[in-house]
Amino acid sequence: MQGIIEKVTELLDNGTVDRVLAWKAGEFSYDRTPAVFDKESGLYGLVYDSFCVNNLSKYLIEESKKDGKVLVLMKPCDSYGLNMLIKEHRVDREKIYVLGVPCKCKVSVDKIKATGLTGILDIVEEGNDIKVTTVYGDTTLDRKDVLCDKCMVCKDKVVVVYDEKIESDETAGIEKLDRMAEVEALEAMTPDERFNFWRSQLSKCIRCNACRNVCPICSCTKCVFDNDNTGISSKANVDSFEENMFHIVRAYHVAGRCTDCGECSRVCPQNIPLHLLNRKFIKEMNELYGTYQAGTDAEAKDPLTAFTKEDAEPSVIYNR
Amino acid sequence: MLKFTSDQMSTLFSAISAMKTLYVPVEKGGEVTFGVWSETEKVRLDALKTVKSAKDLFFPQAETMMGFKMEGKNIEIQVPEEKMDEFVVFGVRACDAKSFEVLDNVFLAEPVDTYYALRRKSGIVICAACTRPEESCFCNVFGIDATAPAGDIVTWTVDGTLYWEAKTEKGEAFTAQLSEYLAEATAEEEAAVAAQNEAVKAIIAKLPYANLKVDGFTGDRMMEYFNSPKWAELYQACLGCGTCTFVCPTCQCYDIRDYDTGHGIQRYRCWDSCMYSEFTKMAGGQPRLTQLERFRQRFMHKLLYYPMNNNGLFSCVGCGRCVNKCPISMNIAKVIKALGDE
Amino acid sequence: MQVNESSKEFKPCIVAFCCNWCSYAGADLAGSNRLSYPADVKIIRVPCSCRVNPLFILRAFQRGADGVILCGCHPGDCHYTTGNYYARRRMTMLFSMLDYLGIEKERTRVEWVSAAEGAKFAATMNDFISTVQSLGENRKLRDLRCKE
Amino acid sequence: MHKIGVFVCWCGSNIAATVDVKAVAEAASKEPCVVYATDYQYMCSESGQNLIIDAIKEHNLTGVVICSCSPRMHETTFRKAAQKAGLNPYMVEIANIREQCSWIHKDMAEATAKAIVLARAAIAKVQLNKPLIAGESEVTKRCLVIGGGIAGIQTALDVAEAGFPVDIVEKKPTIGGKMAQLDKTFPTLDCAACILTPRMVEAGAHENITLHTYSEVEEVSGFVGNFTVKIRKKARKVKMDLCTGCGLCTEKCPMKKQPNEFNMGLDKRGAIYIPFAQAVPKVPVIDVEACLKFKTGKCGICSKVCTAGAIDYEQQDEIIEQKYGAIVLATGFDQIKPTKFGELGYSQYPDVVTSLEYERLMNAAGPTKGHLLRPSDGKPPKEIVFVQCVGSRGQSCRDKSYCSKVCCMYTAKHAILTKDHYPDTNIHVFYIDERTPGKNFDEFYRRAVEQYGVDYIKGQVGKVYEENGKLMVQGSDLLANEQITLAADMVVLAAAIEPDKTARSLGTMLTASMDTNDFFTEAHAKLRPVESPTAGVFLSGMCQGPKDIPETVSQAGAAAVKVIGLLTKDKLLGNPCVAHSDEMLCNGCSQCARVCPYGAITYVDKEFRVPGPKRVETRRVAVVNEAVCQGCGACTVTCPSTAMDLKGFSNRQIMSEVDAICK
Amino acid sequence: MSSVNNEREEILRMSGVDPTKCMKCGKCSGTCPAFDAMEYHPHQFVSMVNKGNIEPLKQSNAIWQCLSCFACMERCPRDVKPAKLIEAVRLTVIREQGMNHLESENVPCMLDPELPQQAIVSAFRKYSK
Repeated sequence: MQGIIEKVTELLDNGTVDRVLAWKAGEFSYDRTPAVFDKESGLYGLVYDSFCVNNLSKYLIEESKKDGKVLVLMKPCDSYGLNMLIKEHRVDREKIYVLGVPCKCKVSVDKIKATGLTGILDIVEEGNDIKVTTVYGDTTLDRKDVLCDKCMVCKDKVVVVYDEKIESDETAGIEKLDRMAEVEALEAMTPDERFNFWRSQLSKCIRCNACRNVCPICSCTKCVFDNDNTGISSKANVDSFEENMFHIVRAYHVAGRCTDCGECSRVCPQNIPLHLLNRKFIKEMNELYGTYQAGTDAEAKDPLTAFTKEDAEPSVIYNR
Repeated sequence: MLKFTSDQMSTLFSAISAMKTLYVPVEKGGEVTFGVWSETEKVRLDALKTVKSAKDLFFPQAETMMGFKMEGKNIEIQVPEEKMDEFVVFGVRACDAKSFEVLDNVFLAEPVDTYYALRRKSGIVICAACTRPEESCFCNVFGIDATAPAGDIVTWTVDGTLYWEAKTEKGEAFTAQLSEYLAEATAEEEAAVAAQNEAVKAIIAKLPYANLKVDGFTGDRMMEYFNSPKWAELYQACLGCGTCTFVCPTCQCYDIRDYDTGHGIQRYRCWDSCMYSEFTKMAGGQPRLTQLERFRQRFMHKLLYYPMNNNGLFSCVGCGRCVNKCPISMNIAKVIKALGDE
Repeated sequence: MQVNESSKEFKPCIVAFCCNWCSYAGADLAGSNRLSYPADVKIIRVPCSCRVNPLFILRAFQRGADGVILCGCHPGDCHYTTGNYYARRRMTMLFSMLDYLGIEKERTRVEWVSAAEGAKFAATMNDFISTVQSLGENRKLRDLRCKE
Repeated sequence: MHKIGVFVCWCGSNIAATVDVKAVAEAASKEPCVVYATDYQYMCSESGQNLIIDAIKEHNLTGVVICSCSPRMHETTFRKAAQKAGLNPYMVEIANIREQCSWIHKDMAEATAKAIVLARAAIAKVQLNKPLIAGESEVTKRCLVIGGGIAGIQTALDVAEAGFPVDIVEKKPTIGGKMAQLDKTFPTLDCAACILTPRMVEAGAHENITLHTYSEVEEVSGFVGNFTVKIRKKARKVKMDLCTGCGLCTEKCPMKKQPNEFNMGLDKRGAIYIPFAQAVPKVPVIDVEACLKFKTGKCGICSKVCTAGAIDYEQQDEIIEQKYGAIVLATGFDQIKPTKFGELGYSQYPDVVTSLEYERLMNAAGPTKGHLLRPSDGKPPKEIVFVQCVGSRGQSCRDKSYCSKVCCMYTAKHAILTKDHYPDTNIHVFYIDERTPGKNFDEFYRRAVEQYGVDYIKGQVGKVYEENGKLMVQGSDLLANEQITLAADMVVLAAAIEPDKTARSLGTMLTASMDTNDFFTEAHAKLRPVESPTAGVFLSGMCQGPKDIPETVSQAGAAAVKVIGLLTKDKLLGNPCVAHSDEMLCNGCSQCARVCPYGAITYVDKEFRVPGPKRVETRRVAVVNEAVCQGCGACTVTCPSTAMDLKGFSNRQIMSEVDAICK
Repeated sequence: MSSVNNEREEILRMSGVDPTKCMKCGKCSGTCPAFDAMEYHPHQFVSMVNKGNIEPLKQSNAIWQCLSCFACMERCPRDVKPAKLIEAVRLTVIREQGMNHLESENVPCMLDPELPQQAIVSAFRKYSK
């Protein structure tokens, strides 16, 4: 944290960058808001800790349109999204200075609350301990138990695009879970069970569009669901079909482009496991068309804009 | 004050649902929401906040207003019936109960929104006093007593016993229908209820947002707030999603849309969000072109425009849902603080 | 047994997207050769199988289709050289997602039919219809508002 | 608000017998925007078209739906009619109620109901149609002919005579093709070389014809009128401009052990060789696989003996790029090697030969200098058995399903020529059917039987085996209902012909479709037999299907006429149903360009007015080159914001059809 | 008539042969090693079964003279499989005679380990009358 502040201050002072996109501390000890700092405002409130979970890459679309150069703190998993934005010409790389920052997995407040804690007044992180003070009493939790779900299946800890990076050998000390285990569990169900699972999940959707708006890949100038001329626009799930439709189409539009950053599931107010839709596509593409990780670089063709003459026929779906 | 004589809530619920449709907080797909009670539903009276507020029952996220049917080249208009069976909603918190007042001011003022009015007339609100407020709560800021909600009937739960008090005529009448399950509470028991209420209020006073100041949001300072440079900083991270709006118990904006079913048109209305870029889009475009303007609109409306038109009643009830759910942790409490600092 | 009886009476609504160059011509050839298949199939002509957006398929189900089939040139024979290769991947992904959501995967199909394969076109349609008939009405993926 | 007219065609009884056309018109008239609906016996007839024209004028129609046969039949007819009435031709939609309705359904009620749905879908679509105006593109007035056999030569000559430059690409070192290998031609028995070589020379010398021999097409891009082709000119290792064709090098080459392709491997050639005496160009080529200089670095005799200094061991392949307005495929054929027919002993016995090998054995320029000598011991054969239909007309994996068409006639020719030269030879022909449907063909065959006493046996050969130095041919004589065994000195197999192996890759490059046998398909089997479905690509000769020389030549001429017709035009009207990007929706993400097979999409930075303090922002947006776009629509699906749409098949149009069908 | 037709259908069903595919080239009979021993030849089986003229075939020795070597099947360019037809006619005769099938327990002692599998099966069918 201190190293980051120093580096940022240096780059701001020597004129390399004009602004800094980072996280700002909030009212509680855990709420972090993406924010832009500059020389004028100073770095007051800039924070980088276990609660800085938001993916900042999408903000660069707007930030890189502005004059001057913006420094961005880039966590490993968010850097894939940035590469995709570069690949799709959505950001101006020249106007961005990427400072890679290390990540030892983020802590999920929702998971802390799910242990039954409420009325939280303060959370202090000490090594592997998360000390929580609430109006109803104090508790200490093991950090490993309250890590974000997406961190439990982390791709790796490498920032894939950067101008400079700050290294750290701190790790969360956890054993990574199999990223596809949840998808496989669903695949193992009968179609009716799967249908019921998704019905119970998707019927919760309130069409707040948080998943779409937070997604670094969903960066359309105008989304098809907001565009009355597409014939499929809608603001609410009036029928259960529309719940399916919205999420199938969204997953499909980002298929082959989704970096699996997990933001969609994190921001969902109804906690719908939306990442399981994206991950299904990732799994299928990996299995049928070869392993591919979107955002590893800014050039490779994604599986849906490529083909081989020997590709599996769609009937491969029926035969399993 | 009455008390419910059984320790099985399901006894009460089955009695109510024998008479009317009963909505209670139930868990569906891991989240708590108001749903129709049945023996098989997982009731979650312990949940402090449902994801969507009780507003959904009176002003549903989507509702059909009318239909048009085309037969050859003739058009037939189908208007829904203006009749509805009475229903009961149990477990409404003080904040949500207050939100009905905010909504009534909008929908029941002339011209009356008949769809909303019909639901309000048909619905009996049974409130549940809070026992375990959390850090995102700040209803007290708006003068709401979490232990004395404003419903047709108010209930308190102390040591597993449900205490009951009818507050309106509608509430009285309904209470009478349930007399066989209710008995007069003793003075001691009433004292226990009061004691618990005091304890809850003491907790609320300790919560981080308990001391937010909203006195400064007065109509005469409207332009000052409108032109505040703080907005530029506050809106910066806003994703423009509708989460805050859709979990908010007082947001009342809607869009009216026509859906072509292939056999005719269904005209329905659905919640809209002033955070959306397409909000109030008209032939000439939308009036608020930037996210800053849209962001500002939402809070200006909650804290200034609405109170100015409704005798100082804020259209925020401090439920804290937006505090919990905003993807970027921006919320009205932060706005109040930031603007209030001036 | 009763199921069979009712499924026989069930007239499914089937949408067939056919590419202009091969499959639509194949359908025409089936017609010229008087090779019959049930009237439940209605063909929509598209320039190439790669023109078929998953939206169209979802739309068909929304509106009450019981099955959707996409026919294009055989891989390697695409009039536009590569269109059907893209279509193949796109449809594989879409079908896999529908299956993942618990929707009967047999309601969707891709079949390559050349302009010379009138008989294959008719046989494909007959087979697809009987598959969809055995599945019965599409209930999982349709918009109830569109039901008359 | 549209005003739509619906016209339901009876197609005589083709539609009206199964579809209640009146009911269709009646139902259509109730659809939104339909102001006029009628039915008529033959909409495509002149009076039918006039009916449409009059209705458009009278009712001020803005859209027209014709319920008739397939749009592949008459879409153009009806579009032209609409245009005559002042309506944009793309405001016409066809509901295919013949091929896809009346012809396949028997139940009138069912067929009528379906026809109504199809009409409804077309009505729904036409309401979203927009007037389209076809773009124009320049025509490059140059023709490429791929293949330098008689088909290619004839097409090239005809096109060149009309004044257009033509390039011939031939993969072999000389033009001439298969016809150059033939001895005599049926049924007139004139010498193939005598009639072919003048044409070869003419092609070689024609001011409008450029020969690219020993060359192959490497890459094709573009579209009708505007093809760009890369041609690989393989290194001959001999400088064409210096070589005098004296042939000294070929005589002196020490590596004379190479099987001579021209003589079907029946004799040998050197590592540097001229395929045959009348080759055009008469320039040798070095077979680097066989050449000692290339294998060991030593030798170099050819270079030493060449007085012109034409030998160039350093010569490299050269890629040339050229633009063409039209491309003619004249890739010809090959005869299969009947190695899979073990029972016929082709691989086992040298005296079992294919007819093309026999052709060379008969030819004066052949390995035996025109003396019929059998390959095994060089003795003249006395008993010869011909077997027809080897590998043709079959359904097993070793057979071609089609009739090779020329075998009956050339077998008769072989029999006659053999008997003519060697009257004491006994000739037997096993045949299944004798197919002689051509001018003077049957007479020719009858001559073989009646005049020359050739023994035609109705039946097939079951096996060939050797016994006492004789080839024993066991077969059935169906008319006698006997199994017979003949002792032969030679067996000649009329092996099936097949399209040249390179045709498939060319087909893929040109997007010219092929049938399952790898013959190129024609745009219409009856009405457009020399055009490929891909505009600007024409078919000449055997690559389209088996045919004899006169048929090939007439098809070559027909293809030339089509080419000339195209090249005479200065501009071509394009297909207006092309992709279009809505720049207000475009994200500039480049996904569409990644799937475009034509490279038709480019990106520009464009300024847009935006809300906010800056008022203007520069955005990268896609632009479609409408002349290059072929309208496949691959880009439209890749575009997540639906900025990219296809004119004439827009998202909304297709969805409206879906809606109408699923109603 | 109908019984003749039924017999034809039954033989076609048993053999899986479509005699209309035959182009009458005679290759089967040109190939057949047992041609001279057979009263009716393979190509005749195809055309006679197709015409429903089955009785003479059933009565003839040809069905027992066929070696079931399948050379005709191998060589047939049209994939007609005359040997299967012959076998089907033979089987029809055997079925009409009833009973006299081999007992399964007697099979092993009759096996010659040198015999190809196909020949064993054909031979059992043929000689177990």
